[in-house]
Amino acid sequence: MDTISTEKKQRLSQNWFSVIINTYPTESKAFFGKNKDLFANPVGNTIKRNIERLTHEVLLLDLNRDHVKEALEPIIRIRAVQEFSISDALAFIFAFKTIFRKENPSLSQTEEGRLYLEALDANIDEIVLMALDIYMSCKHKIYTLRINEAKKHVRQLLIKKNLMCEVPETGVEIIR
Amino acid sequence: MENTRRKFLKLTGVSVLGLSSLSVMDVLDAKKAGAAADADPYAYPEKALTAQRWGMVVDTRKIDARTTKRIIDACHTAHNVPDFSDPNLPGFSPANARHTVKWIWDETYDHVFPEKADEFLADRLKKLPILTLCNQCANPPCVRVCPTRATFKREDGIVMMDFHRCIGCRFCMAACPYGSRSFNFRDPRPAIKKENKQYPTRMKGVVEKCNFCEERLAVGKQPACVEVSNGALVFGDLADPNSEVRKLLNTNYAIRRKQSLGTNPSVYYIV
Amino acid sequence: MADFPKPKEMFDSIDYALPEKQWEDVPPDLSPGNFCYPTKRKNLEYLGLPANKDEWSPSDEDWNLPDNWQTIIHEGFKDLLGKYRSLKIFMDTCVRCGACADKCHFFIGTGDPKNMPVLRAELLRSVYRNDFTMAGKILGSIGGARKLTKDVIKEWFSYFYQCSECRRCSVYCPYGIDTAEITMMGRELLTLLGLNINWILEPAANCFRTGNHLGIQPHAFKEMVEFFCDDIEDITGVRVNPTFNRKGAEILFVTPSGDVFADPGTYTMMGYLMLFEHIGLDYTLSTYASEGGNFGLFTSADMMKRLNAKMYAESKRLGVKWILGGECGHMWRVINQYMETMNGPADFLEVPVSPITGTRFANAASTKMVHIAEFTADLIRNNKLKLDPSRNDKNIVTFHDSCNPARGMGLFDEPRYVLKNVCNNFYDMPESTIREQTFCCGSGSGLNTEEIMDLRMRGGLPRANAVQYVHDKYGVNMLACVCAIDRAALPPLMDYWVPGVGVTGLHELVGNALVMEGETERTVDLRQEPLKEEEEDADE
Amino acid sequence: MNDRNYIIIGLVVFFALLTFPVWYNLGSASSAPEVVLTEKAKEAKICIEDADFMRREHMQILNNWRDKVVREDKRTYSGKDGKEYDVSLSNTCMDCHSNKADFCDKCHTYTAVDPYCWDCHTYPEVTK
Amino acid sequence: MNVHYLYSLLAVIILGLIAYAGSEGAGLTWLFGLVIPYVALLIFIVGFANRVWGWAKSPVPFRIPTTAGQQKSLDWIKSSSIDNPSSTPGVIMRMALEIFLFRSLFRNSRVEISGDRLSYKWVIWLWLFAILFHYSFLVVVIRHMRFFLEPIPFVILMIDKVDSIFQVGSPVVYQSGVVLFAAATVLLLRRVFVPKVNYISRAADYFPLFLIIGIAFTGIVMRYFAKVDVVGAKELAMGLVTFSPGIPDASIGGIFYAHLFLVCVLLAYIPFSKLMHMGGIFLSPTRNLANNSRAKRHVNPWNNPVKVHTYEEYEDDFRDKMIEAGLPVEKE
Repeated sequence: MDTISTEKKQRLSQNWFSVIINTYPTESKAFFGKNKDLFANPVGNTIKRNIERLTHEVLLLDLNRDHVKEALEPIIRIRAVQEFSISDALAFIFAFKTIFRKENPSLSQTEEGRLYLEALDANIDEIVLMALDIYMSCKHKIYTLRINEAKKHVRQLLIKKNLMCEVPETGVEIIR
Repeated sequence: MENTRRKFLKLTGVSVLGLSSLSVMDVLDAKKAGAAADADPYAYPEKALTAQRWGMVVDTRKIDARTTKRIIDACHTAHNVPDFSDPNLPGFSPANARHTVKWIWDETYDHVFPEKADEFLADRLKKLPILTLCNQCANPPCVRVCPTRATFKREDGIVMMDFHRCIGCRFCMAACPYGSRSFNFRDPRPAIKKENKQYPTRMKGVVEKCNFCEERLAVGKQPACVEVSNGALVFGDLADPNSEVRKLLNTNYAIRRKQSLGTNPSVYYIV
Repeated sequence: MADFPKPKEMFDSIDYALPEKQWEDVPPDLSPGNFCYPTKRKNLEYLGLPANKDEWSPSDEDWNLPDNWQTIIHEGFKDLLGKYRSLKIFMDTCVRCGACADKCHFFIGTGDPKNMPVLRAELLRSVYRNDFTMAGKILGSIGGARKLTKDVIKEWFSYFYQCSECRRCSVYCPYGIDTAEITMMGRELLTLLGLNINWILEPAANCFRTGNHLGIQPHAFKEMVEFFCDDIEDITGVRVNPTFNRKGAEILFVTPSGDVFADPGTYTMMGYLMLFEHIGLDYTLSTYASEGGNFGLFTSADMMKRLNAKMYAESKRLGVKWILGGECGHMWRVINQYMETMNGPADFLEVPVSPITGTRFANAASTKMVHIAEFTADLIRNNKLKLDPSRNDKNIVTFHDSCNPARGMGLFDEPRYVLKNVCNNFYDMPESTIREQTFCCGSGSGLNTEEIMDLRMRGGLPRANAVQYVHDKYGVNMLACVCAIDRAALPPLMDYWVPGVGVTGLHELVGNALVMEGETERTVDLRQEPLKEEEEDADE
Repeated sequence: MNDRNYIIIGLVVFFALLTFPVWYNLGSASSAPEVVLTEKAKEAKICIEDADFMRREHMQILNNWRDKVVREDKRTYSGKDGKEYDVSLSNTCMDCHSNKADFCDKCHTYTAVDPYCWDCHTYPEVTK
Repeated sequence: MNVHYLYSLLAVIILGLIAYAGSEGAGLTWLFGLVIPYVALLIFIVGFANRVWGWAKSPVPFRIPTTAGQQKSLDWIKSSSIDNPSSTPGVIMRMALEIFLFRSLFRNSRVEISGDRLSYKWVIWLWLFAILFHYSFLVVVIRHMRFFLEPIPFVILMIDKVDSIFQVGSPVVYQSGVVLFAAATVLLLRRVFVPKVNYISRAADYFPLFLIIGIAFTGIVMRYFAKVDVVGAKELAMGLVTFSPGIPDASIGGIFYAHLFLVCVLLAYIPFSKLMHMGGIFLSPTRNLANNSRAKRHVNPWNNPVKVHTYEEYEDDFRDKMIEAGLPVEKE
């Protein structure tokens, strides 16, 4: 099965890409999916570029975790800050199982093919787990950023040192 | 999306139908009010001369300078061909004096038949004025290059020009290996000495050439040049073995211009 | 995205369009994380704005609007239409051509169609048609009109606080329709109902009282600046001596308080101080007008005017000749487009003339306020500064055009000129992402609050993506800017999308490169980090 | 506001342009031209088709005529009255309607129609 | 599914049929030929003036041009005098480019990577069809002046001649009509098929497009297919503009009244619709002002008086702390 043609790979990644893009509202779907401007459409272009790499990696039965991570991370990074729940954000990865089977319907009829499918499914499961890690690290990052930002405003410290005063709670009189 | 599209097309279709039905109604009205719509009101003229492939034989033996001039005059008068050589015409300058328009003209043998201009050519031929005109090729290169189909080949073999359509691009002039086409660099009207009211003129920027007098054939007349040639020019159907041209070619040795180019001219020369 | 398809359905739906609702029928997402915290009552009251309730949350079902809320909005709208021709024109002329649709960084990052500028404006426009036009009254929803309901108010709140007023859409609009203007009007209307966000009104209230957003009291302000002086002495061996509230100084220097207060703005502040000391500028800082930034711009014209008034008042009191302004985005939009109109005429000031070069700033002849980038560019041009750009060699720099100085002023070449003179490695980002087409940091107009960090990351993605490009291509590791909000908002943005890229103000780099009179040899930069990375390695 | 003056001027200019035909035609109201028929035409009573049809369709007919003659060599047209006509602008139409200036040009000038027929085709000259 | 275009399409068809049936069937030619045109023009003029005056009544309190180029600051920095004008000539230039060439719309570009280089592509389709649409419409309108002027001025004749320069057919084909019809159709299809534009489009967006397509369609039909009496049409038009209205004796043709009626609907519709952008574009404050408010004072007529926090109040709040910190104070 290492002889999957480039053409087929393209089709697989194109379908996978469509699955992701279909998780967005109709109006943005067309924008994310079709606009090829690297800078005007970073979401679509990043996903497209990396899903191609990911397709290539997932089909190699001997999974190279570093390569997978490189391709997976930019996609998850984007989806982690969009309005998805974690399951919604990562569900697209599982879809590859179906995509691949639809593209290769006869594979399950031979013993060799079944073995390949099994291995592929295992790959996908592993990728999902990796995605989960990445997703969590992204979320973690966001929280860190939020905390840092809050910390940066060291107002509490200043207030403690009596360097700063706040607007009093009953400020109505002051206005007059 | 698919849904939207279909519904859109359907509705647009209906509306276009709706709106165009208005126009259809009007057209029908017009038809009813106007011509009898059932029959084609247009017909071929009854008296017309017809052929499968018109052709001409030029018998150079019977031609001298006087005949030549008579023939050229007859043709150019009949078709309102302008003569730009008059220095009194508006727009004339020595530089454009050679912007001549010609449908039929005389040339020397070596110009007409460069392939056959042998070293020791008969003296007679060297001096002979040879009438030259559009060859009405069976395989006309000018037709192929015309972008507006202003030049086209009729079923009877005549290579025709629709002056209405000519945009003056002059591709046909470049394509014609015989130089049979002329361009009106200036307004031709003032350069027409005696206007033939029966035939239109051309306008500036239009190409023109011999049309085998198709307008005369339509009324049952021989071409103007043939009529005044005293038998030096013979005109007829090349596809008909009994025609006069075929008889003539049967009994005489005749040549055609630049045959090697494969244009298949319809004008033969008996030398 | 509640009814999100599961993998199988997703695959089946590749060529299938989900049933669409039209935008009027899609409610805004007001779940936590998708809205800025509403303002506290005390801020509204302190500023004398309508305040109707105590603690509330946009995620509440019922917002407890005042009984006559419809009248309030209607009258407020009418008032604004009478005051602003821009609003009327922008309500009437949009043809919905869609040119702006994909120009908004929030749309690009979120894909939410209501973030298309045309729809953001349409939120207001639909109500305008219903209330103020004949066609809307007759044709109703067919004419694109809709009744003002509580849901519409929620929608306004959601989307007018998802616009950073960056004006990028306005550049592409054939009629110059400026969504920033529309957002300001929308927010002003919401404020009439007491609906505003804390991140805007608290700084505004603080600024009103103490002169700066952070509520720093005068003595603390002075102390903070003196800390910088100590740091500068440590780094350069030169003691700088800024003055405060000094009458008779030639120039009043005003900068956003973020520069006094938050990294990396503080380094920029150090840069200013070093520069002024070096050229011997006769200037003073003010604790009263200690804020250049103006959160009033994000609330209403009146609030903007109230906060801005201090600059002229203080310059008049101190008797300075003119005002020099630090690096700040919305501060400069206000100065360039509003200040003199609101609080002028500034006839007690003189047309700014650089005391060092003698250059007369004719472009500031009326406002009497000069941008520090203009000022420094002029100094460099006249060879008044001794610069050693190699001190910035570890920085490979690109420049982020902050929205307000870019599209509300046109400050493009001055900072670039300065940058090219103070550092050796400068690369611009691709042209469709800089200058007048620059992408917003995603946190402007009072949105740089931590509770919407996800949204900020989405909105900043287009900017980060362009930085990523020069980061990959030229190894860019420093993003320079001339805006305090940028200096606060870009570090987390870079941290998330392009780790390894730092953020700096223009004058931090100037401070690094500036060879001051009597300075000792520098080994560290203003951040107290080694000047060269190799040295760091050697130390270890 | 001084820009209101500009706005008013702008509006006035716009409306003046818009109503330009009113000013332009002021006092020179001319009625639609009447076509003049030659004696010959009057006698014939009917053209190749009836007058109303000719009024609307003559340009189309001429366009058809030229294609028929030049490209298909069909030179005879059976008119409504059953009569056969030679398909020719100069020889048939202008034979009857020999008064080009009064017959053709009047309406053509009135409606700014400038056919290029006469660039090549001849018409009977007016003898004054 | 956005069904708004259905309303618009149906409305235009019904309007067309009303006029056709009304004139042809019911013989109401006086209504469609004389009364409605006058009424429509009146509505247009009053409505247009009213709308523009409504704009004029509101002041421009602030100078808020969108600056799309380098400001004028130091002498040696080249400023962008058109995209960021600092003076009236620059503004006039900017407005002219905006109005005549749709400059802002032209700014659209797309970036793609080819190899390791960036390439910029103009995404000019919207601009192209918009400009084709507007200019062909303008030519069509000017060309129609031949029906309203007698004698016809040379300029109109020239434009007419140029517009039919290819001399195709008889009556000769006007390019402008074909282009108008095609460009309007493209703009319509764009609204239907481009998802994001479809999403923002409402009946008010489709109606004018269908109306203009309908006008172009009826115009083309009556010129080339179901011909009408042109002399009659001009007679009617001349009657209208010389205020001696009358219906010519000979029937002009129902399709003419449909055409005329749709034009009247368009005229009357303009003041109440987005088509007012033809006036609005002149008054957009982000385009028609110079970016010079730092150099020249701009006056706001309603400059609201506001409550400010004065220095005195400030010092009262913090006097002790200021003195302690060694900051100068006004009152000891």
